[in-house]
Parts: sequence; C-alpha cells; structure tokens
Amino acid sequence: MRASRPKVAIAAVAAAALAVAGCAESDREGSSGSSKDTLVFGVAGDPKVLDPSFASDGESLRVARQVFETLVRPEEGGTKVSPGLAESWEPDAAGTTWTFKLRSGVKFHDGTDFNAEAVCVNFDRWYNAKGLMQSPDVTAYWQDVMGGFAANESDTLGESLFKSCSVTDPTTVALTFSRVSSKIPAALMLPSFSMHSPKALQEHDASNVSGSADDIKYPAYATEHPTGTGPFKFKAWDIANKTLTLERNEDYWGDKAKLKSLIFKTISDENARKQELRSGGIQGYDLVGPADVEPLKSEGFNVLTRPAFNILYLAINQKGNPKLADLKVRQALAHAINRQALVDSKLPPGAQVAVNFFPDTVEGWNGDVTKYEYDVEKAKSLLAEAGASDLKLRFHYPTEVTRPYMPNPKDLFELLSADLQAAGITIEPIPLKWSPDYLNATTSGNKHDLHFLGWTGDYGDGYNFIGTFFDRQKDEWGFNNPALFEKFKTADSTADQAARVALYKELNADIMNFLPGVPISHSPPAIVFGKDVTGVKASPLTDERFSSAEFKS
Amino acid sequence: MALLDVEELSVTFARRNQRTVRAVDGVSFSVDAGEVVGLVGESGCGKSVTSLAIMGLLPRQPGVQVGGKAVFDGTDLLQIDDRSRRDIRGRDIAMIFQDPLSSLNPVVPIGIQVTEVLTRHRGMKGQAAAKEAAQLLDRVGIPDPKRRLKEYPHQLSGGMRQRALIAMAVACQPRLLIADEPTTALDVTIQAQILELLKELVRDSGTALVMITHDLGVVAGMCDTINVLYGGRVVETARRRPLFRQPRHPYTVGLLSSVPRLDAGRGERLNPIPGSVRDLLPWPDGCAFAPRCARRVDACVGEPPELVLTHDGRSYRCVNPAPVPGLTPGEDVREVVPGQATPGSVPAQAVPNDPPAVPGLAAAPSEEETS
Amino acid sequence: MIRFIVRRLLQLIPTLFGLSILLFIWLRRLPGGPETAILGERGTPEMRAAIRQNLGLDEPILIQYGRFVRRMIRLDLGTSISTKREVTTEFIQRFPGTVELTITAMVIAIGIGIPLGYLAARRRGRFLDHASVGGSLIGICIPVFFLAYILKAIFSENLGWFPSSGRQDPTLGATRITNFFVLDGLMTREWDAAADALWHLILPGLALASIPLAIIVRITRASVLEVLNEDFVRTAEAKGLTENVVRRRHVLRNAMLPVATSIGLLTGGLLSGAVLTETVFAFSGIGAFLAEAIDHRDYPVLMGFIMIIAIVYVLVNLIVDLSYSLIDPRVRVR
Amino acid sequence: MTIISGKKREKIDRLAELAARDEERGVSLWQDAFRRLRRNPAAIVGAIILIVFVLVALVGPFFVPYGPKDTMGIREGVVKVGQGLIPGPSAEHWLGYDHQGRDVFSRMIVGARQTLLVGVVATMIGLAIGALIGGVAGAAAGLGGRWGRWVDTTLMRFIDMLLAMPSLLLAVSIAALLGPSLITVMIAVGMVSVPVFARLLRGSMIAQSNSDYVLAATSLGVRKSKIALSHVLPNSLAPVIVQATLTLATAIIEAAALSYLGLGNPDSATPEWGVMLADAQPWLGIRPALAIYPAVAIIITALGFTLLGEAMREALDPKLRK
Repeated sequence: MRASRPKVAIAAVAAAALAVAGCAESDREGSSGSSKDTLVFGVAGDPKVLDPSFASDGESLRVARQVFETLVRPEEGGTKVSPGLAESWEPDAAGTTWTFKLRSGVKFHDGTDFNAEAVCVNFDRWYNAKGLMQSPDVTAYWQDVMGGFAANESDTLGESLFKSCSVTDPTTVALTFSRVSSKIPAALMLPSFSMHSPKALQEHDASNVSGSADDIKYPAYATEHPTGTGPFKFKAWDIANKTLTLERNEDYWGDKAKLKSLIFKTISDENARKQELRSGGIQGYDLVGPADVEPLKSEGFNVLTRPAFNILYLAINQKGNPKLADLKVRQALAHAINRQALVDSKLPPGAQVAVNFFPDTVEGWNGDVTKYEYDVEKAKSLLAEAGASDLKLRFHYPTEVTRPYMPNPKDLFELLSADLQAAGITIEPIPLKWSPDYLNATTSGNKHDLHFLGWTGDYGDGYNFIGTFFDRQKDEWGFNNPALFEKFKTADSTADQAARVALYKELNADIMNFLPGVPISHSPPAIVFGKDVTGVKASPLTDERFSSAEFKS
Repeated sequence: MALLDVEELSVTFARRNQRTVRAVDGVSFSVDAGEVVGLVGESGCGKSVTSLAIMGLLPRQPGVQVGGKAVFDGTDLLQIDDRSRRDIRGRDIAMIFQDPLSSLNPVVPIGIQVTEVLTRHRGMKGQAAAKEAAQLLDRVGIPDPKRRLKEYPHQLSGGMRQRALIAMAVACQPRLLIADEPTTALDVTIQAQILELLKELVRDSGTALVMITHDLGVVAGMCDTINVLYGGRVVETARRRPLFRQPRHPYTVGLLSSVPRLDAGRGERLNPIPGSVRDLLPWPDGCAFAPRCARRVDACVGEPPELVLTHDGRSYRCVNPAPVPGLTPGEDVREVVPGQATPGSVPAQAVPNDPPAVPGLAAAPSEEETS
Repeated sequence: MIRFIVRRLLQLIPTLFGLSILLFIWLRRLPGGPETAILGERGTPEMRAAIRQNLGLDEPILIQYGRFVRRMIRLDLGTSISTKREVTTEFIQRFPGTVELTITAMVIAIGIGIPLGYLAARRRGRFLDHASVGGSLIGICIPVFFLAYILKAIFSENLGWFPSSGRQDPTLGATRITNFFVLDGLMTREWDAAADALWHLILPGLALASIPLAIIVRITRASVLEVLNEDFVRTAEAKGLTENVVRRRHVLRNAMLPVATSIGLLTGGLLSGAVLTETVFAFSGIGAFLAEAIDHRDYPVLMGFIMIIAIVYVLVNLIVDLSYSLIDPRVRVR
Repeated sequence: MTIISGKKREKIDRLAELAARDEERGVSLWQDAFRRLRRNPAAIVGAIILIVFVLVALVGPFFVPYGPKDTMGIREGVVKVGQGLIPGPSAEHWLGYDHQGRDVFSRMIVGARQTLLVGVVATMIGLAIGALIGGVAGAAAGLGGRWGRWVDTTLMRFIDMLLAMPSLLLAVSIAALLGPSLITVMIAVGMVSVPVFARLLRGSMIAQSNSDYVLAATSLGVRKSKIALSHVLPNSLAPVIVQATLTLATAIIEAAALSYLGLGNPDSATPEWGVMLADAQPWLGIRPALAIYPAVAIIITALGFTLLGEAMREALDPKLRK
C-alpha cells in the first residue's frame, strides 16, 4: 500500500493535466516554420510601458518607434527634422504658431483614419493631463519639453509651452505655443509625441492612470493595446518569456515592413546577448560592448556604428570645494587628464576627444574654443599658482552601468584618477550604484567635487545639450553665472535658426573659457545584426527602423 | 560426520599502515545435529568474528582475510559463492544477534521483516506469509501477533524485539542456529525467558545451536559441549559437567573463579583475572594467556603450547594445567598434538557426559570408551 | 497529521511578521530611494521631492508599514515601481520559470546524486568513489556564475547543442496558460513548444544543480556508509535476503533520512543560485527579477518577493518534515 | 574572580578532577585527530594548497614585478580595448595585461592577499556574531528555566528567519543596504554564515550540557552559568573550528558572486580575485584568460579549505573514528 501511494498521486496529476488539456486548445495559427521572415532582436531591458506618452526609457521608445509615428521625424540615419505624418510645416511670423500639413490616407492599426482631428485629440490628451498623469515619472518627456499642463497640480510645474491645437481642415492642423522655443519643431520628433488612435484611446481609457500614489497603475491601453500608424502592429507581450512580439502592418501607408514579425527579446547581460547572437537565438542586439565590435565584425556580423551623438564630461562642482571656484584650478584639472589616451584605449573606434559639450554633427559646434591639452607640468604649476597644491577632491563614479557615452565607468574613473593623482591631487573615490544613488548624489546637494556623466541627444538641436546642462543654476555644477544663463534664454527664444546657431557657437566658446566642467569624449555606440540581416540604418538618435530590415537570401 | 565442522578457522584484519590483527587464529570445533555448543570467552577473544566468518558476514573489504574451513554438511561455507551462501543463510543456518534494537530495521514494520524471510526462502507471499509470520510471532511468545506485525521495532519492548528476531531466525526451521550473545542486552528476568525459549525451540525442532557468550551462567544452563576461546584460539574443550567440575586450563579456571557462586563459602573472595584481553602474546611466541596467567612457567613462552587430549575426552592447550586432585600431572594425558594442530578434534559425543566422580578411576573407563 | 500541518502553518505567522519588520526596516534604511530610480538622468531635485510625496514616502513609517501589512494579508503586494505592474502579476509571470528551473535542477541533483553517492559508498576507496567525491568537491568550490558561463560557452556558443538564454524560442509563439511552459506545451498539445521549453531548461538546470548535486552525493555516500555497518543490515544479510532487497528495503531507505532533510535545506541555496543562474542565462524567473528589483530600489517587489520566498522556503521544509515522518516511523507527527 | 568559600572550593576541586579526565580526553582527542589528519591524503593536499596560498598572500606582494595598479599598458598604448586589443602573456608580463593595461601576474599575487583578507574577516564576523548568538542561546538553554527557554527560542526564531532568507539574497540585501565597499562585502558574506555558526554552537553546547561531566558538575551543585562558561563552551569549539575552515571556502566564493552582481568591492584597482573575475566579464570575448586565472585560483583555494575542513571533520567525528 505504502509503495502505491506515489503512483496514485502521479495518476491523479496526469488525469488532471489531461482534463485541462481537453479544454485548453492551442490558439496559435500554425507555428511560423520558416523564421526567415521573423527577426528576433536582443534588447538590454524590458520596455516599461507601451504608450510612449508615459515612456522615458530607451527600450519602451524603441518599441514605440516601430508601432507609432510622429508628425515630424528625424531623417533616417540622421538628426535633421524631416517629414513624418506631416508632409510639411511652417511657423507664423511670431514663431509661436506652427501649421502642419498632414499626410492623407493614413490609417491607424484599428482602421480609423489619421487626420487633423486625431492630432488635436492627442495633444489635448497630454495637455489636459490630470492627477497621476501629471506625475513626473508618468509624463517625463512632455514635462521636459512643455514644462507644464493646462491645469498644473504641483507647484514644481511651470507654464506649459504648448497652448492649443486647432483643426484648419482634415489635413491641416495648427499648434500654438506660449512662446518661441528652440525645441519646436525638433522636440516633436520624440516618440513621446506619437499619434495614437483616438478610438483606441477612448476604448481603452488611455488617460486613466489609476492606482494610489505609491502604486501607479497604467491603463490597459498602455500595456496591451498600443494603436498607432507605424509599419508594425503590437501583437503580444510575453513577460514570462521576456519577449515582445510585433507583426507587420499590412496596410501601412508607406513601404510595408519586409519582416512578417519582429520580436524583442530581453537579455540584460551583455555577454549573454553576444552568446545568443553567436548561437543564433537572436539576429541582432543593441548596446554592443566596445571590445566586441572588432571580434563580431571579423566573424562577419553586421556591426553598425551610430554617429557619435553624445557627450561624456567630467563635471566640477564649484560649491563642493571652494578651491574649485578658482578658474585656475579647473584649468589645472583639464590639463591633468589625458583624454586622448582614454579615448584611444577605452572607447570604440571612431570615438573622439570632445572640444565642445556637443558633437560636431550638431549645428553650432565651435572648433576654435580654448582647448586644454594634456600637460601635467602645466597642471601642477596652475595648482601652485592657485595655492591649491594640496588639493583633495571627492570623485564620484557610478558602478556597474553602461551608457552609450561611457562603456565602463569604473575603468574610466581609474584612468582619470590616476592622471589627477599624477598631477599631485589627492582623490577620494566615492563609488555609487548608478540608479538611484549616483544620480542622486551628483545632481543634488554639494557632497560631490568631481564626477562624470554624459548625455545622448534627443534631437538635433544644440540647446538639447548645453541648454540641459548650463541654462540655469544646477546642483550638479554649483555655479551661478547670470550672464551665461541670460545668453541661453536669448538663444532659446531666437526663432531664426541661423541666428540661434551663431549664439550656440558663442556659448560653446564661453563655456570652454568658463570651464564648468571638462568635455571628454563623443563615442559612437554600436548595434549589431546577424550575418544575413540587411537594410537597417544606424541612427544617432537610436531611431533604427526595423521595417526596412530583411534577411538576404 | 558432524553438522558443522570448523577447522583452523582464522580471520585477519589488515588495515593500511597499521599492524594486521589476527582476530581468529586457528579455531576449530564441531557441532552435531541437535547439539548445543557454547563458545565462551571474554569479549575480544574472537567469538563473534568466528560466527560472522562462518556466516560469511564479515565486511567484504580488501584486507579481511579468512582462512581454514567451515564445512556445513559437506560444503565448505568459506568456498561457496555469494549466491549459494545467501541461499543457505536464513534457511539452513540462521543467526540471532546481540542488540535486538539495532539489529532490527527501524523504518520497516516487524511484519515485513519477518515475512521477507518466508518470501525469500519459502516462496510465501501476501496473506499466507502474513499468516505464517503471525504464527511465528505467536510461537516465540509474542502476544497479539496480528497487531505486532504492523508495528515498528521502536514500539516493542527489548524482550519482544529479541523474540521477533528469534522468530525471523527460526522462520525456516534452520538446521543450525547461531546465537551471538542473545541475552546480553536484556535485563536478567527477560534473559531467563529468552534462554528458555531458545531451549525449547532447539528441543522440539532438533535444531543445533551454537551459543556464543561471555556468560558462563548461560552456558551452564544449556550447552552440551563448551569451547573456551582465548586470543582467537580454543584453549579448552569439554562437556559441560567436567568443565565446570574440573577446569584444566588456567584461563577456564580464572573464568570460573571470577563468577560469583551461591555455593561459595562466606569470606571466600572472587579472584578476577588480572589484566585484560588486550595484553596477549601472539600465539606463535607462546601461550597467549601467559602474560595474565597465574600458573605461568618458563615453558609457556617461546613456542605455542601443545594441545593435550585427555583420557576423559577433553582437550586443553596448556603446558601447566590446573592439577586434578589425586592425579600426578600428565597422568591422564592420552595424546599430545603439536602446537599448530587444533583442539576439539575429538568427536565430542565420544565423551561420556558424566565423567566418573572419582578422579582416580577416571583413566580406565575412558580408555575403553575411546577405543 | 492535519493538526501538525496546521500548527506548522501557524508557526509561520510570527516568523513572517518578524521577517516583514526586518524587511521594512531594511528597505527604509536603503540609501537613495525609488524616486531617482524613476527619474533617471532627467531628475531635478524638485521632481524628486514631488515623487517622494506622491509615493507617500514621507508619511510616518508606521502608517507605511501598516499599509504594507494590510496588503500582505490581502495578498496584494502593491505595484512594482519599475514595471508599474502588480507585484502579484509579476510573480505569477516569473515564478513558474524559477519553479521549472529549480525542479529541473533538483531532478538532476537527486537523479544523479543519490545513485552516484550510493555507488561511491559501495565501491568505497575505489576509483568511482574518489572520482565522485573529488567531483563533488569541485562542484561545491566552483562559482555558479562561472560554471554557468563555461557551460554556455561550450554547449551553446561553440557546439550549439543548447539555446544559450531565455525559456523558449519566441518564434514558436507558444500558447500560455499556466506560464509553466513545459506544462502548457503538454496541455495545449504544442509538443514542439514543450520540447523547446525543456531544452531551454537543461543548461541552466545543470549549472544550478552543481552545488545541490555535490552535496547530495556527499550526504548520500556518508549516510549509506553509516547504514552499511548498521546491525540491521547484517541481520538482513544473515536472513539470506537477495542483495536487491537488502539494498532497497534496508540500506537505501534508512540512508535516505538525512538526504531528505538536506534537500529541504538546499532549497534556500537553490534560490540564491537562481539569482546568478537566471542572470547569466537571461532566464525569466524571480531570481533575475530580484537582482533587478534591488538595482531599482523596487520596494514593493523586494518586500513581496522576499516574503513569498520565505513562505515557499518554510513550506518546502514543512513538506520535507512530512515526507521525513513518512519514511521514518520514529518521527511522530503530532 | 570571586572569593569562594572552602566548601565550594572543595566542590570545584572534585569537579576539576572530573573535568580533568575530560580535558585529558580532549587533548588525546586532538592529538589523535591530528594523527588521523596526517594519514589522510586529502588533508595533506588541502594543507599544502593552503600553505602555498597563505605564503603567496603574505610574502608574494613584496616580490611582484609591477605595481598592481600601474596602468602601464594604456600609457604605452598597447592596450586598446576599444579595438579589442589586450596583449596576452609575454616575457615581461607572464600573464599578459588586463583591460586596464595592468600586469595580471602582479595582480594575481597581490589579489591573493586581498582574497585571503576578505575570506578571513568575513568568516571572523560570521563566527563572532554566530558564536555570540548561539553561545547565549545554548547557555540559556543549558540554564533552562522559563527565562532560559524564552531567550533560547527567541534567538533561534531569529536565526530561523535568517535561514529562511536565501544566503545570496541576504548578502545582496546587506550589500545594497550598506553601499558597495570592501567592508560591506565582508559583512555581507559574514552574515550569511551567522545562522550556521549560531545553530552549530548552540547544538553542540546543548549536547555538551547533557554530557556526563556536566551532569556530574551539576550534581556537585556548581553554578550552572559557571559550568556553561568554564566547560561547555570550550568543549563545543571543535566543530566550530571545522565549520570555520569550511566557511572560509564558501566566503571566498560568495564574495566572488557578490562582485559578479556588482555588489563587490567597487575599488577594483586594488586586486581581489572575485573582483578580477567579475571585471573580466566584458572581455571574455577577446581574452577569456582574464576570467580563467582568478576563477581557477578561487576554485583551487576553496578546494584547499574544503579538503582540509572535511578532513578535520572526519578526524574529529567520533562516529567515523571506528
């Protein structure tokens, strides 16, 4: 009897399983045998949310870029503003009202038409955000660009840049802004300003960000029913298998996607991604480690290098240590670090030493600014002059994180601190976990003297770089330079492109003289595809369009 | 032809970088059908090892050497292969062990432990086996056997456990039963009962019994022939009565005199044997007992003492045996076997169970008997 | 029996309570906070303040704890700060993966460990014995993540025998019911899906099994050796039982007692191992998710998951106790 | 030291006799254990590994060819990880450069010291805390009485809670709590072994307190606390020492695991095998050797500790002695 007990149990389980099997029927159409029309792409993390209005993380945006489209979008492989859902656009004389001529015959994935009406529905949705939808972690990009809402519910918000949207005719829409801004129209390229189907928004109650303060719940729309006009439709998000599946939008207005389906598979570990590519489980992945670029190339994989559209800088906090308020000391730091060696040894091919706080691909880049060549002796003498020969600095650096602009912070730190010590500066290393500790410590308070950080541009306007850093007093830098701040204001509110670019040039020069920090490098992030995958063009804004991807037979 | 003939049985344990131990060193004795034979000696004299060797239960490890013969009606148990040995075990030769608790599998019900023997040797299964098992338990005096079958060893009392073990042993009416200190672990009252049980079992089943014990009391109670072991050899063999009345080997004398006796006069003190089994002399260089022996003489050391067979059919291995009152030393000696040879080679039943009360007359009759 | 289980379950309560307090204190002590995790590079101090307020992080600790406990009792573990999904949902999504992985590992460990340990004991001092003992030593000494990496490099990267990451080939588009992929595959008769899922389990299973396997081999060997010199084995031999019966009924059954307990204690270790293995194999389970959660200071996730793991752990031990009392009649279950 | 009345002194003297017998047993136990150790090849191997390891750790750093932090490879421009260039072994650099252009050989040697440090300190922490908790619990249990039992159960409940936490998770939690630093690693790894030591010590103390000589002492009416301190504790140490040896092995491995999860010692300029192994991950593609050296070193060392520990356990285990 004793012996037979387990048998009984097994039998029972089996019976149960079969019983379930009876009712559970396979609901998949014949498993796609030839995966030649299916691309599996390895990504570093799960997307957080599928409604780009609420997204700020790269992975969510990557998905959004395939499913949704914006009025204007960057030219493929570039940063220039080019036609998206709008064929053309122009500001009025004042530069505050922009009129967009819309592409006709565009349909959303749910079959409804895209038109001026839809555009306004979308903008009004964002502008009239209420309650939790105003929380900074829900609509980060809107707040970043527009600065506020119709009715602000938090005093940390300001007046909204966006004012109103009006329909002129089904294919013409006018957006009115409260002031002239460098951000328009470039910022409208951001996926967060993607056009959603009003019907779908309605059906799935897209603006209802519910839940209580400390557990925000997204509406079903944002997790299950993203409905755009893009070349791919959302199919399924399988959290249990860390995969997100898109399928071809058969009635796309433009060139239809060549792939039948596109699958994003989350593999957080860099090596894991590489191994999976080699073992054929995926046909491409992003965030290729610099060291892997050459090997992968030599193995015949298609390694695409994005134009460097980022900046890595050494930040100096003038509040942290009074000595740092002395320009001489800051110059000494700049001379003390061997940026060339760092770029040569640590960064992928194509990386450059930075002379401005943004790369030369952005208009307004200025070649003749004060440069600070590597010169330890000079650094020492400068320190001596400033009476800071016994300088002791707290150097923050992030642990285990890779950013497009800094492949391996720990290594960079070790090099830089070695350089600084060579110049007779004492370094107190303060390693912190990237998020949140490091970002907390370096962007607030004044416990930090030195740290490095960087930025990847959102769109091709200089302000998005230097403006973000220096246009007002910030804890990160701890200086107050009214003249500089003023100049930024003028630049931002200059409607005329040429004039603004000229101002950017000046600003770059000023910045490099004032030297709030030391720009280190621009490094080109790499993205890799399988040996037989072609058609994808690397984009500086990581706006790769998978619709053009195909397997060459 | 005896049922079991053990000749020159020797067991040595060789351990890595330790000197090899001769646990049994040329033991010889024989058991006849239905006879009760005792193997007596202090612990460590090799009694148990002997029995294990016969059963082939010694650990099968390199370094364990078994020599000599153990012939069980015609077949030498030491030569046969594992399979046929397993067939004999439990069916023809059964064994009872010292500690009933540790000798029973704690996680298997008594019933199964009994029936498994029946299944193995008598091909009984299911109900039949269970029924038989119940009868066996009943036969060894376990009340309410049906229930007991389902119980586990830890639920039984010491005595019950030993009875259960006995039940398993006699399950197939073996022809030879080896009981290794069957009562040592039990308290006195139980001891008596168990001994009684064993007695009647052998009586009515005609099973021969080898009783291994250090307790002369037990032996006195039931054995026909007694072999006294010391240092892995039989030092004296005799029928029960003569041994107790007239021990010859000093060791036997020692054993006897260290047992408290009711008939001992007041003031008469016990005199235990000095020293312990450990300090023995390896047989080749003399009498192993010599170091502790009260009657030691120079001759004891040097070469192994010869085996002496007496007219009254006893045998001992001693150069200076305890004297028999009225006999000059060596007078009763019939034959002397050189040191290497074995004691007990005299067929035991040739010896009259009652030697003449008067030592003086002993020589003559015994001569006739032996002739 | 029932009363025993009930009592054990009741005993859970104080443990869980204490644990929840420990956790709570721990979580509050963590440097930084979720706010920056949410904001990332773009966070301004003002925004952070706003979020702290939103998340109710500046309410009195007791109130926050009270809220937490109320939730726990309703088994509502709140919403993940980083994924914005209910922790319970996350759990339902990811736990099956870990369970499948752990079971695979255990099957490997037990299936190989016990026989190997037994043989080693029977062939004591021979080659097999030394080999298995030596092997198990190395199994204990090799860092799991390194082993995992080696396995991957050899069997998937170079030989291409096994997939190197994930739980199933996404191109199969298999149907999901329970999120136990193998089971789902069987239930929906998507045999290829089931097979594929199983295939994905083998390498990580091996990596995860390394330590338990080693331990089980050693324990089995030790306890078999011990049982082999037990008197009752000698008795069994004396009864002339066939080797087979002696082995099964008398040796193994007794030798299993310590092994059973060790298996219970191993589950804790397995969960630790899962954190590493799942990370290396990009295997979607709670192990990897916990690592992420700690990175993101995802309070609700951490709280919920650790509690659940603790419960699972205690339950497993309960089961072991029960099985123990089944094997060993001397252990009374009251 | 309290003044003890004549009567009591007499008692304690009598006890001392009893204890003395036990002590002498203890001594012989150690000697005899040592004898058995010398005969056990595993123990010999383990011991040799450890001796080498400790020697390297202690004196090695004074003889390394290059500074372990010197990023010479980058200065000389021979190391360009950006282009996948990390030169391998050469006459000057026996194990080649690492990704920071440092001499791997020198780092391995110096790393040995750091690794040993982490292992030892972590174990010490675990031992100290564990022994404290377990000791108190055991003593309390020994004292018996309502309070004794209460203290015992409470402490053990706490230990159970620690046990319920998967070890790595515990370590990760602590590391996350204290922020990455060498000390953190030590504490985190140490904490993992606390419950083990606590249970162990408590267990053996309770076992001890039921042993004959303690019963004897009690019967002689010696104060229980005194027995606990002067006899039970010292005699409970054997298993603890064994466990400590074994824990050293796991400590080194756990430390490596923490580093792998990015919770290790962030100052990776100072070499430690676990950190080196973790740091090598990004370069596995171009120079797996960078990972293999420290990994093998870790395995061998851990093996050494385990071998010796196991051997000691066997040697001290009365059951295995026969």
